[in-house]
This record gives sequence, C-alpha cells and structure tokens, in this order.
Amino acid sequence: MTLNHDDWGKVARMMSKRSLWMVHFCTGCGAMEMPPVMTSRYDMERFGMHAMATPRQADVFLVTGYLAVKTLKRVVQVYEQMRDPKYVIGFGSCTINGGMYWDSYNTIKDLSKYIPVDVYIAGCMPRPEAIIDSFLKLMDMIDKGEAIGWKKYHKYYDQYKKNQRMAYAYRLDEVEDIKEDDAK
Amino acid sequence: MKPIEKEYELFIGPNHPGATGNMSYHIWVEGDKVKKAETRVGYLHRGFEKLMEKRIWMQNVPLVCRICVPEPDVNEASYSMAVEDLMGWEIPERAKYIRTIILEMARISAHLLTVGGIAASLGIYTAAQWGVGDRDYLLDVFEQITGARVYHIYIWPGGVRWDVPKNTKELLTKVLDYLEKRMPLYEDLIIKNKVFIRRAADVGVIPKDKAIEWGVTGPNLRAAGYQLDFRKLEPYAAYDKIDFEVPYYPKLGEYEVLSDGSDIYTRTAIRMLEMQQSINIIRQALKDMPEGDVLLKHPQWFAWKVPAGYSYVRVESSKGEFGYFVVSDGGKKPVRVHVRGPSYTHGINVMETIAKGLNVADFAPTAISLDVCPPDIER
Amino acid sequence: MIVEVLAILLGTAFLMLALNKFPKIAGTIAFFVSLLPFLAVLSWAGQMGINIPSYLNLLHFESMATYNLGAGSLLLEITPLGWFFLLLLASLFPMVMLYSVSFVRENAGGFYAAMLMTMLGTFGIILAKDMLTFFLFWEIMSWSIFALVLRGHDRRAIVSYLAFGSMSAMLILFGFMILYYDTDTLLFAHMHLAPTRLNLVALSMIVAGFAVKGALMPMHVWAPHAYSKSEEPFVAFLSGGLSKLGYFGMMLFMYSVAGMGLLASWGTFRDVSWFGYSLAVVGAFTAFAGTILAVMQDDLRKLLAYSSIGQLGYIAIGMGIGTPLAITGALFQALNHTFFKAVLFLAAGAVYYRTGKWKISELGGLGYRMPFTFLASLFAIFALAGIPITSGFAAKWLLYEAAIEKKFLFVTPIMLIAGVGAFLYAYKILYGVFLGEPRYDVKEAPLGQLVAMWILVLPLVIFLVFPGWVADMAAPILKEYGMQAIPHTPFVITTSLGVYNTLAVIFGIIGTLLLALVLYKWKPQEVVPHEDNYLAGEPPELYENISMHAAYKYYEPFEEVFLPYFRSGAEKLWEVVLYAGEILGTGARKIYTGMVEDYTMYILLFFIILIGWWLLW
Amino acid sequence: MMAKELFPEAQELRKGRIRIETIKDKVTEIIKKLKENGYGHFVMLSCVDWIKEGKFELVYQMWSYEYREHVMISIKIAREGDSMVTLRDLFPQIETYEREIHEMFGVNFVGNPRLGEFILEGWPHMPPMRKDFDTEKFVKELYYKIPEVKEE
Amino acid sequence: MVDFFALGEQILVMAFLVTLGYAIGMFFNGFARKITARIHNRVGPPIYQGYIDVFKLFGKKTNISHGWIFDLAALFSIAGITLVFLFLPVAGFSMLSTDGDLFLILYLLAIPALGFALGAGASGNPNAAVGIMRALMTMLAYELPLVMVIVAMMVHYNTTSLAGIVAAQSNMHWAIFLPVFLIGAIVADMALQGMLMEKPFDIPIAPHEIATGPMVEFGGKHLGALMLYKMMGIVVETTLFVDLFLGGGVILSVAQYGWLAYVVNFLVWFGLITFVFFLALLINAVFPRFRIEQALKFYWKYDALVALLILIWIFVEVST
Repeated sequence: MTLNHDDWGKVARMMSKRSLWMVHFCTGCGAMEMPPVMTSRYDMERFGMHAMATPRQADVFLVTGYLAVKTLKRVVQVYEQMRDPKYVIGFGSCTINGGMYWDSYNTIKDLSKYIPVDVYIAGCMPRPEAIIDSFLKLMDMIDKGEAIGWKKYHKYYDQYKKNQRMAYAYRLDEVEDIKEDDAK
Repeated sequence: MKPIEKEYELFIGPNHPGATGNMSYHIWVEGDKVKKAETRVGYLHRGFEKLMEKRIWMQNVPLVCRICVPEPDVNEASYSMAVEDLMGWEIPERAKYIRTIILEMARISAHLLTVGGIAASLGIYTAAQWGVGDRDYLLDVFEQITGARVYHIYIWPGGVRWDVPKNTKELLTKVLDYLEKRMPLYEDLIIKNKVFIRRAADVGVIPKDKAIEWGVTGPNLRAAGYQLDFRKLEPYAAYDKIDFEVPYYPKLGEYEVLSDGSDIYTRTAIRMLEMQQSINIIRQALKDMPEGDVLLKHPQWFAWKVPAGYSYVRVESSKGEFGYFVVSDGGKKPVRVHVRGPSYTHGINVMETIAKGLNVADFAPTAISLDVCPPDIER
Repeated sequence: MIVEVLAILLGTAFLMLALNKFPKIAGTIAFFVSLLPFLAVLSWAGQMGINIPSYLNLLHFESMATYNLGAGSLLLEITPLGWFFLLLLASLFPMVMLYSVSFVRENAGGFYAAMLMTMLGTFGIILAKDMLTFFLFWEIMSWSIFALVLRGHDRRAIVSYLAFGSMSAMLILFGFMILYYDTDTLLFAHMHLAPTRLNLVALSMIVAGFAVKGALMPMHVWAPHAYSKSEEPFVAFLSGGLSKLGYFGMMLFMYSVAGMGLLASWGTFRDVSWFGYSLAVVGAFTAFAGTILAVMQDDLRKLLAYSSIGQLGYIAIGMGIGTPLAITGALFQALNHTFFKAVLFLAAGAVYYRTGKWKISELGGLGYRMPFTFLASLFAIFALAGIPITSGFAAKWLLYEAAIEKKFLFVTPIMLIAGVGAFLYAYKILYGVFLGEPRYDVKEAPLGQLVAMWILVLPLVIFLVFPGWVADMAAPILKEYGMQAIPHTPFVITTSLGVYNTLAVIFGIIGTLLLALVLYKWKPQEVVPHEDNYLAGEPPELYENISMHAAYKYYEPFEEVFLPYFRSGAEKLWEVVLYAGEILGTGARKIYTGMVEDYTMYILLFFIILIGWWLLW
Repeated sequence: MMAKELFPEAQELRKGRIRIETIKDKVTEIIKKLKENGYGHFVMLSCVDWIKEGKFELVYQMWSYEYREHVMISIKIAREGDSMVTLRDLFPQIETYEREIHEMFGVNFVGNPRLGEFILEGWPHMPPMRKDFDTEKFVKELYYKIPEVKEE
Repeated sequence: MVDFFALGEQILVMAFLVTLGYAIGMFFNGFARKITARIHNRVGPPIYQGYIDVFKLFGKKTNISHGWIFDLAALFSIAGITLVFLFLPVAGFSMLSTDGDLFLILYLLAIPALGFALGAGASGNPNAAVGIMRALMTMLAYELPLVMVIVAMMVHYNTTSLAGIVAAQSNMHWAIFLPVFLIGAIVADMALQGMLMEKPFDIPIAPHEIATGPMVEFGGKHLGALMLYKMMGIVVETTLFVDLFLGGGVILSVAQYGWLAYVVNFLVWFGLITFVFFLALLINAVFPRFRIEQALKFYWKYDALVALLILIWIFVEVST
C-alpha cells in the first residue's frame, strides 16, 4: 500500500489539529475568559494549544470580542502575517452582529465581512466550556478539511480588502480602486 | 536611504505578551534604556458614553459593566450609586453589605490577576497559573450569587438584583479559607522570592511628592506612601461599618520593607496585603449582614425620570479611583456619563513619564504593576 | 636577487612619488612590484621542506646575501622562522596593494611609496642576520608606518604612534647594546648568551620593545588610534601583517638568540620559564581585556583594532609557553590572524567606500546589498571566533592544548572566556553592519576589492582542510630550537591530551548540512520585504520611518557591568601616557606640516642620514 | 482653606460636592488657588454638550484629600468657534483629557501640542460625542451597508 | 584502503543515533510541558506533543523568509547541533568523539548559536536583535564558571577528550563522587540552567519583554528547525553534563557484557539526562528571570567564585 497525496494531507491535518497555536492578542473583553481557559480548570494545553507571542508562530487567531476599527487594522495585519493554514475563531456576539455595540460608531458589526471566520462562539461573554467546545469543533473541521477560511481569504482577497478599506475610511464612497500589485 | 537614528522603536502591544490588554506602548529605546514612551490607546473604543446617552437609565446597567473587564462590579456599583445620588435614594442595609461583599470579591479576583500578571511578566508563570486557577473558585461563587462568571449585572440602582442564595456564607467561607491557605504559597513564589526582589525592588518608581499631582490613586498611591483610600475617605456601601486597616508603604505588615517604596515590589506587596484585607472584610460583612430587603421598590423601570443635576460618584476599585460623572436634565436618558478610569492617568501620563530611563526588561513589569486596564481609558 | 628586490622596492617607491597624479597607474605598478617578495617566498619554499611545483618558482633567490656598503655590510639570510613570517606578509601585501588600487585616491603616490618602503623594511627585518641590519630595517619600517599614520591627520594617532614607536626603538636599541656589550658580536648566530641577569634584562627590554609593534598590553595604546584613523588597506597590512613582526622579533630573540638556557635562568614553573609564563599571562590578559574593550566599541575600526589586540594576545601566550605545541599554535594563530584580520579591515574599508560611514550604529542591512563582502567577512569572523568551519579553530585548539598540557589552571579559562567574548563583538559587526534594517541602497564593492578579500579568505579554508601543513612549516623552526615537531598528518593533529581530526569535522558538517538542507527544502517559502515585520501588530504604513536598528550601544548592559573596572584602570594609564605624549607631541608638531610629501621627504632624509652615519662609522 | 471659604459663590450640591460656575478666563486662577489650598488631586476634566443652548460645558473636577471635598469648576463655551486655553502645566493629566475632549467634541485647547489623533484613527466625520452626531444612523449607513463577501 | 563496509556501518549507526537523539529531544519537549503543567496544577499536553508540533510546523503550507541570510539560521542551527551530538560520547558509545575533544565541542556549540543569531539578525527586528544580544551575553556569563570547571576536570583527568573523561570514570568512578567535583557539578548545573535557557536565565526569549526575542520572525519550517535545534540542544547539553560528571551513564563495561551493556548503558544515560533536565525544569518553575546584567553578575561573582575554589583545589592537587 502506498500513501498518496491525500493521505499525506490527512496526516498533516491530523498534526495541525492537535497543535493549534494561538496568537497572543487580546482584541476585546473576551480575552478575560482566556486565562481561565489556559489554566488549571479548563487547561486548553490538553489539546496542544497554547498562546504564542507573534503571528508568525501561530495558527489560530481568537478574535476575542468586538473590534474597534483601529483594532481591525491590527487584526488584519496580524492575520496576514500568520502563515497558512490559519484559522479564525470569532468570539462572542460582538463578532457576529455587533452584540451590545450594535449601534456603536467605532466597532465593526460582522467580522466575516473583513476576514474569513471558521468558527463563531455565541454569548457575551462565552463561557470557558463554550470556548473549549469551539476548539473541538475547529479541530473536527480541520480533520474533515472544512476549515478553509484561509483559502477563502486568498480567493476573495479583493472583496475582503475592499470591505476593510471601507471600514478603515469610515465611509462607503471614495474607496480607492484596488491596485494591481496589491492583489496576491 | 532611511534617516539614521540612534534609537530603535519597539511596540509593546497590542499583539505582545507584555501588553496589558489591547493597548500599545510605543517606545524609543537607546541601547537598553527607554528614552521616550508614548501610550497608544483607542483599540477598545466603543463609544460607551455615546451609547449611554442613547439608552434609558436602566438599559445602561448591562452596558457599564463592560467598561472594565477584570473588575466589572465597580462600574455597576458606581453607576448605580450615581443614579441613587441623583434620585436621592437610600438603599436597604442588606444590599449595602451584599455590595461590599461583591466589590471585595471582585477586588480579590482582580488582584489575583494583577499579581499573577506581575509575576508572569517577570517569568513566574506558576504564580500566574495558580492565581488564575484560584480566581476561578471566586468566579464560581459569583456564578452562584449572580448567575454569571464575568459580567454579573448584579448591582442595580436601588440595591442588588436579588438576594444571595442561602448557602452563600458557607460557600464563600470555604473559598476564603482556601485562598487564605494559598496565600503563603504566593508569598513564597512572589514576594519573598529573592530573584523577584532583585528584579522588582527600586524599579519603576513614582516619586512620592508627585504621586498626588499626577493623579495616582489606589494601591499605586498607597505604595507611594499615602494612607489614602476612598473606602475610608468617602465610605460607600457598608465600608463605614466595617473595621479594616488600609495597608500602605511603609506599613507592609509581614513583608519586608526593601526599598523607598512606589516600586514594583511595593505595589505587589500592597496588593497581596489588600487581598488578605479583603478576605477579612468579606468575613466581617458576612457576619454582620442584616436580614431584610435588598432592592428598593422602584417605579416602573422604563419610566424613570432622574432629576436634573450633576453627580460625581467614586468607588475604590482594585486599580484606583473609579469615578462616574453623571449629568441629567431630568429626562429618561442621561445627558452625559463620563467615566474616570484609574488607568487613564496611570497608563498615559504616569507611564510615559516614569518609562524614561527604564530598562527594556523592566518596562512590561512596570506597566503591569501599575495595573493599567485599557478599556477604562478609552471606553 | 635579494638585494635587487630591495633596490627595486626602493626605486619603485621613488617612482611612486613621481606618479602621484596618476593613482591607477601607480597602484598597478605597485601591485606588480609587490608580488616580488612573494616570489622570494615561493623560491625558498623548497629549502624549508615544502615542495611546490617548479613552475611556481619563477625567480631564483639565493638564501643568503651580503651587501657591502663601505664600512659595514648588510648581512641577509633566510631562516625557517623568517620564511614563515615572510610567507604571511608577502602573501598579504600584494592583496592589500590590489585593494588599494580602487581605494586610495588622494596622494596615492605617497601612499604607495610608503607602503613599498614598509615592505622593504619588512623584507630586510626578516632576512637580517645581525642586529645592526635588523635595526636599520626596523627603523625603515617604523618610519614608513609613521608616514602612513600621518596620512590619517589624527593628532592622537600620530602622537601616540610617535611616542610608542620611539619608546619601542629605544628599548630595542638599548637591548641590542647590552647584548653587544655582553657578547661582542652583532651576528645572531654567534651570540651565545650566558644566563646572566643583565642579559635577561636586555631580553626583557627587547621583548617589551617588540611588544609595542605586537600591540601587547600595556604597550597597545597607540594601536587603536593608529588602526582607526588611517586608510584601510594600510591598516589591514599594519594589523594583519606588520604586527606579526613584533612577534617575529620576540620569537627570534627569545628562542633563536637567547634560547631556553637564558629564559630559564629566572626559574621555571612546570618546565615553563617564568619569563615565558609572564609573557603568557600578559598575553592572556591582553586577549581578555582586548576582547572586553572590543565589545564596547561603536567605531568599526576601533572595534577591529581592539579585537586585533585581543587576538594577538593569543600569539604571545603561545610564545610564552614555548612548548612545541604552543609554538606551533602561536604560529598558526599568527597565520590566521594575518588573513582574517586583513579581510575584516578590508571589508570595513569596502563598507566605508560605499557608505562613507564608520560607526557601526550608523550602518546596517548591507548583507543583502553587498553579499560577497558579507560572506568574506562572515568567513573571517568565523575564523576570528575560532569556529571550526575555518582554520581559526585549529590554532586556538593548539594553544588550549598547550596550556592544559602544562596544567595552566588559571590562564586557560581566561583564554577560553576571551574566545567566547569574541563571539560578542563578532556578532556586533555582523548585526550592526550587515544585518538588521536595510538603511542603504548601495552596490557591491568594486571587483578589485572583492578579489583581494576573497583571495585572502582562501588560506582560511586551505588550512581548515590541512591544518597539518602549518605543523609542517613549524617543524623546521622547532628543529632549529631543538624541539620535536608535534605528531601530525595533514588532517589530524594529535597531542598528549586529545586529537583534532579535521576530516571528521568537515565531513560531519557536510553531512549534517545536507540533512538540514533536506529538512529545509521540504516546503516552499516566499521572501517578504523588511517592512513586513513583527511590530506587535501595528501596521507599518501608519508610522513614518520606524527605526528598527538596535546597534547603537548594542551591549549596553555589558558596558554597565565592565566599564567601571576598565575605565579606572585604563584611564590612569592613559593620563600618564597622554602626559608623555603631550611632551613628545610638542616636538612632533614642529615638523607636522600636513603635506604628505614632506613627511616622505623627512623619512628619506632620515635614511640618508642613518645610512651615511653608518657608512662613515 | 476649603473651597467654600475661598470662593463664596460656590454652591454645595451635597456633602462633599461643591460646584463653582465661572467664566473661562477665571479657570486657571481658580484651579491654581485650589491646588495651593490642598486640592491636590485633579480628578477629571469633563465636557457636556448642551446642544439646545449651543454651548459646551467644561467641568474641571478636583478633590482634596485633606477636606474630603470634591469641587466641580464649570464653564461654558460656545459650541462653534470657541476655544479654551490648555491647563496642562498645572496637572499633567489635564493634557490627556484635553486630547480626548478635542477628539470627541472638537473643542480646541490652545497651547496643547499633543492635540490630534488619540483614540480614533482616520476619523473623517464630525466629532462623535457631539449630540448632533447620530451614531445609529451612521452605523446603519456604514457597517450594515458593507457587503458580505460573495462566494462564487 | 578505506574500509567501506566499516565506514558504512558507522554512518548507519550514527544516523540511527541522531534519529534517536532527535526523538528523545522531541520527547523532552512534551515532557517539559507536561511537568510544567503538573506544577501549574494542569493536565498538560500529551507527552508526545513535541512530535506533533514539529510535524505541524514542517507541514505549514506557506513560509516566509527575510532573504538567504535568514535561511542560514535554520541550516546552521540544525547542522551545528547535530554535529555536536556526533562528537559527544553517548552512553559511552563514541561516534566521532575520538576525533575531537571537549574544546572542539565547546566551539562547535557556537555554530548553531551563531547561525541562529545570523538568521535572527537578518530578520531586521529589534526584538530579535535585543534577544540575540541577551543570548550572547548569557553565553558569556555561564561559560566562565563552566570552562573553569571543565579545565579543572581536564587537568584532573589529564585529558581534554570527553571520551577520555568518560573512560576515566568507568567502573562507577563518577566525578560527582569526588567532593571537589560534587561542587563542580553544582556549579556546572547552574551553568546548564543558562545553557538550557531555563529560568532564571531565560532572558533571551523573555516573552513579556521582547516577545520571544530572536524567534519573533520565525514561523513554519524555520520555527520547526529552531525547535529541533532547541530540542536537540537539550539532549546535547544534558549529555554533556552527564558525560562530565556522571560518567556518561556507563555502568556496564562493553567488553564484559557485550550488547547487553549497550542497552543498559543507553537506558541509564536516558534516565540520567531526563533527571538532569527534570531538575532544570523544577528550578525553572519557581523562579522569575534575571535581568541580563544580574545574570552576568550572578555567574561571574558567585558561580565563578565557587569554580575558582575548585581550580585552587585542583591546583594544590596538581602541585603536590
């Protein structure tokens, strides 16, 4: 029996799901429940997850809560510095539809308009159990090859960039045309 | 060709283990010494104050607790107290005691995080892990009482949302006993650790004569050598009925006085002592708590009209003075709610000033020891 | 042919002055003339037991020459020791000249003339058979160096060189006089020094005099100034080549002339004479202090100067210990130092040539712009740090083995820690100049400079593969001193304590690199620009000119720890030295006109007087 | 001396809360005087938008640890075209409050060099804390209109 | 004539041992995290986590580089540390350790370090530069006491070869049983703490200060290579310690017991390096990190002072 390409991919996925390294970036108040998840009660290191300092080293990005536009810029920068395959978990209601801040002028309402999100966790704020559950869900998706947010980002890069620009400029009009050299 | 500069620039945050939440210190470093620091905030700006003007008085209660995540209860308490002040309400006695208990529990849980954070920033991850792990027991009690782990929305204008469950006393005593048992371990790991003392003593000093002028409050002010605490100066909740001593430099209790104060070591020591103090306060409050109502008989929630006026209410949070400046024009919605977070001065002016001449290695511990929490800067 | 070469060198030196207006032509001629000493080296190789193909032996050089000059005569002869040092200097010199062609622009004639005079002096010193010839050529060399130092227009460098040069000359001269008084002969071969205290004093004076050129502490004070304020090709030759003459002299007088009998008259310590032991201790201290001081420098040339001082200290250690192992080690270290230091100074020059900056903190990111310069200096730095992918390691290893063999418990750790310290400043050069933030958009160094550097890198590779060859070259020298050559094959050197098999290291490196390469090439990669960097999440486009080069005060904590100790020690010495320099400087200022031609004329005048005086006498 | 003794016009809201209404030229003097008289803690500088009057109310708040008294010094300036002098030399943290109020309300503080982007970044519209800025409308017109990423 | 068969056999054995070394290194990664987690009151990752992490890092789909100098880091660090491993006697079994001695090992250890430093410097990130500065200074700091002890051992055993030192300690004459080298072992263990970059000497990678320092720009396969380097580094450094003080873990003589001796010695060696590493982890868990100048002062003042006593002891021993 010989291993074909798919089998190697399966092995790679198996490895990458058991060793998800997280970016150390507290984007919002959801980060408050990260310490409990990391420590003795919930201990996410059981699944091989731990926080890494820089985006280059990391695989999974927990967007912990609402994103101010100023933070969105940093989030996109960090997300683009992460290496494929990379996954995003949208954390809390704020990333889904704005949550408490549905009418705030400075927070974006739907994270998936700006970067692809693989898993959402509902709640404000989500309990550690929910977070652990989302990790398991993500692992399951990776295993099945369904966590393809990073592929989507490459494929629809122009659309994502355009949306990001609109948010950065706080206006819909006057969005500059996407330059040729920007497209990857 | 790029301009040649002697300094190099480092960003401590937002995506940095040394950042205290989502904020950024932009530092210019020459060799190993920080020459200039600028605090960059606004990453967490949600426009709370704007949103609060759009919501009716009661709707704001769930909103305010989101201002300071590690210790949300102080926001609820101070907002409620501001409304009560404007309304002229006197809340039931039992509610005062419950508020005291809740606020002190919040203080312990925030201090556990901070002390653990200081320890972690210097490399004692064990202490940080234990601290957060032990904090979880407190969160369990919170959950039992309020129904939520983090955002409790328990303290309301007019008292507290509901009475505490019957077994609270036993539960809480158990947790407090456990925490008291753990304290010596933390002391050995952190405050009595020789390497920690070397790293922390005489580092990140706020000059004593400038501390008040710079607006330093809370444990940081007490570490600078002032016995000033708003729980004593302007007692709220049930603090006037409770007997407690505020620890301050150089009265560090059982800990050695190793420096001229106001450094990382002293700030950590003060926080450790305050945790023990809080445990005492909770025990007293549990003992003295009277029976009775916990919530005033309100008018209909949505029909409140708060009398016109100005109110400033302050609460001694784990970080310092947490104040709410509330202006009402007699309508259903506040005209203006302005929050004074303690980190506003600590994180920006104080940190920018004392950072000069700091070693790069000491920067993050200093920032964390000031207990800067970005959401209460930009709200 | 020997005298002819001397004459050609002298003649070309004069010609150079005439060709002052045509730097390129002058440089080219000087380059070709500079090859002559190397031909002599090749020609003499056979006598030293080194077999080279006959087609390389272009000119036939006699092994001995006497040139009568009226009353006296120049007595010249090649010895194995001389040949070894001539090999180093003569192979370095043409490369330096080749480099100079594209580097030196102002007053090139004067530069080449002085350089050729320096080589003339070197040639004579190495071949000298008696003290007078030796001293004559020594002075020619010293004053030519002075002319070249003058070109730097730095008062401190000039004054300190003048002060220490004079001191050195005095010490050597006094030593010679005493020896002459004692033995009544000028010929080295006829001197049989009795183990008397007077002779030991004379020897100490001579060694101290040579220590100045060898930049041994505390005689090093001139070196950082002279090294850091003169033109790079000259500095490369001064540091890489001419400093070896000090050690040549030490070796000559300690072992060829004096011998163990005199050295041991002061007593011995574990079969090492106290004299030699003191030298070794001074050498170890020099290695350590030079390294520490080098780490603290921000000026690239000063850093290299102190590093040079530190590395030369190792040679003194080897000479002091004086066992076959140690002497082989010292010679090996001299060989390595010649080439790696020259490469480093030349690379520094190339960097300056392109950017116009000397300060490490003002450079940065040149590794991708000047890859060949970078690689050459990387190799040199590996050799300097003693990393076993160049020949640098073998020399240090021999010295360590020698020290352990003699159970030098306190010297060896100092040597080793100085070796570790070398990593620190080596990385400072690498990071500050070649790595880090790209700040300059410059081209690679000119071809001539690159060729010179890369040819000088070659020996570092050759002697990595064949460390035994150095032992071969050392064998006749050791034989002359009545010592056994160390057991070796071309690839393996064995001591009583351990083995160094270079083949194991080389094949090990190749094998493991292949393994690493397989792992590494597994996955594709893309190259990102420097701006796409970790800034804690901050988008770089929001900030103007984020300065990301940390080279200024790179080792600040290190300086904080060490500077207090070194400041008080060095400064006190400085005050005394500067005071002396001040007094001497007032004299020097009168002849200091600022015109290089004048200085060259002074030197020539000096010669004429000297030769005339000698002829009459 | 307590605030009441220093400034007889001061009005006591409740115990420990003093309010002084004044005009903008006098503020510096009052704060200086209070600082000299034991009111060493500058609590906050707040701004209230009284849109119907067309005024901004700037409230300088100070606290005395000695007398346990909180003083609010309130001045009103016009919403448009008016400015205030900076008081950053008196208390360093005033600088930060001024930066925030400048950004959020558009009040100009003359003499503060650090006015500029503080919390927001690239904000092109009216200062958001002004009452006439409708955040709900803004959100509906911007964030809800940004299209979803269409997958082909 | 070269004996190709013997050479081939030797290369195969070396390949096997290198594989084993890396396997142990990866195991140590999981082991360290597990032990640390237990101290933290956590469950911790599975003990085979190290293998998963390395495979994942090498399986990353895209990798970034800052140019060819940046790539040198990965090459040099893996090649260098493997080479050092080859020159070490492992459980008394020598691969190349008869072809080089302890000085060679000390200098070979610099290859991966400098290679790593090159790569980190080439990334152009100031965090990395500061981290490398700290790493080099830590190296300077711990090397002094270490070389003092090593020189004392060399003089005592009158050999510079590590294999020779191991051989001299055969038949359970371990150095650590001599009082002078018991002190030496303590000094060297302190130095080992710095070598392993465990607290209180994990200054170079201090995450809260400089965001993991040299590694900030490394991701994917580059980080994988560095992890392999670090893991192998643990094996190499603990083996060096065991070879110096614990007789390399040799308790049975090969001549006497044949292949059984190899098996037993390997097991003992593995047990000993695990134990040495475990000690380092325990110290790691309860200490904060020093500032860099404090680490330098600690090593050069206290540790080196004790090492000086050892030198004097040996000096007296040699002189009499």
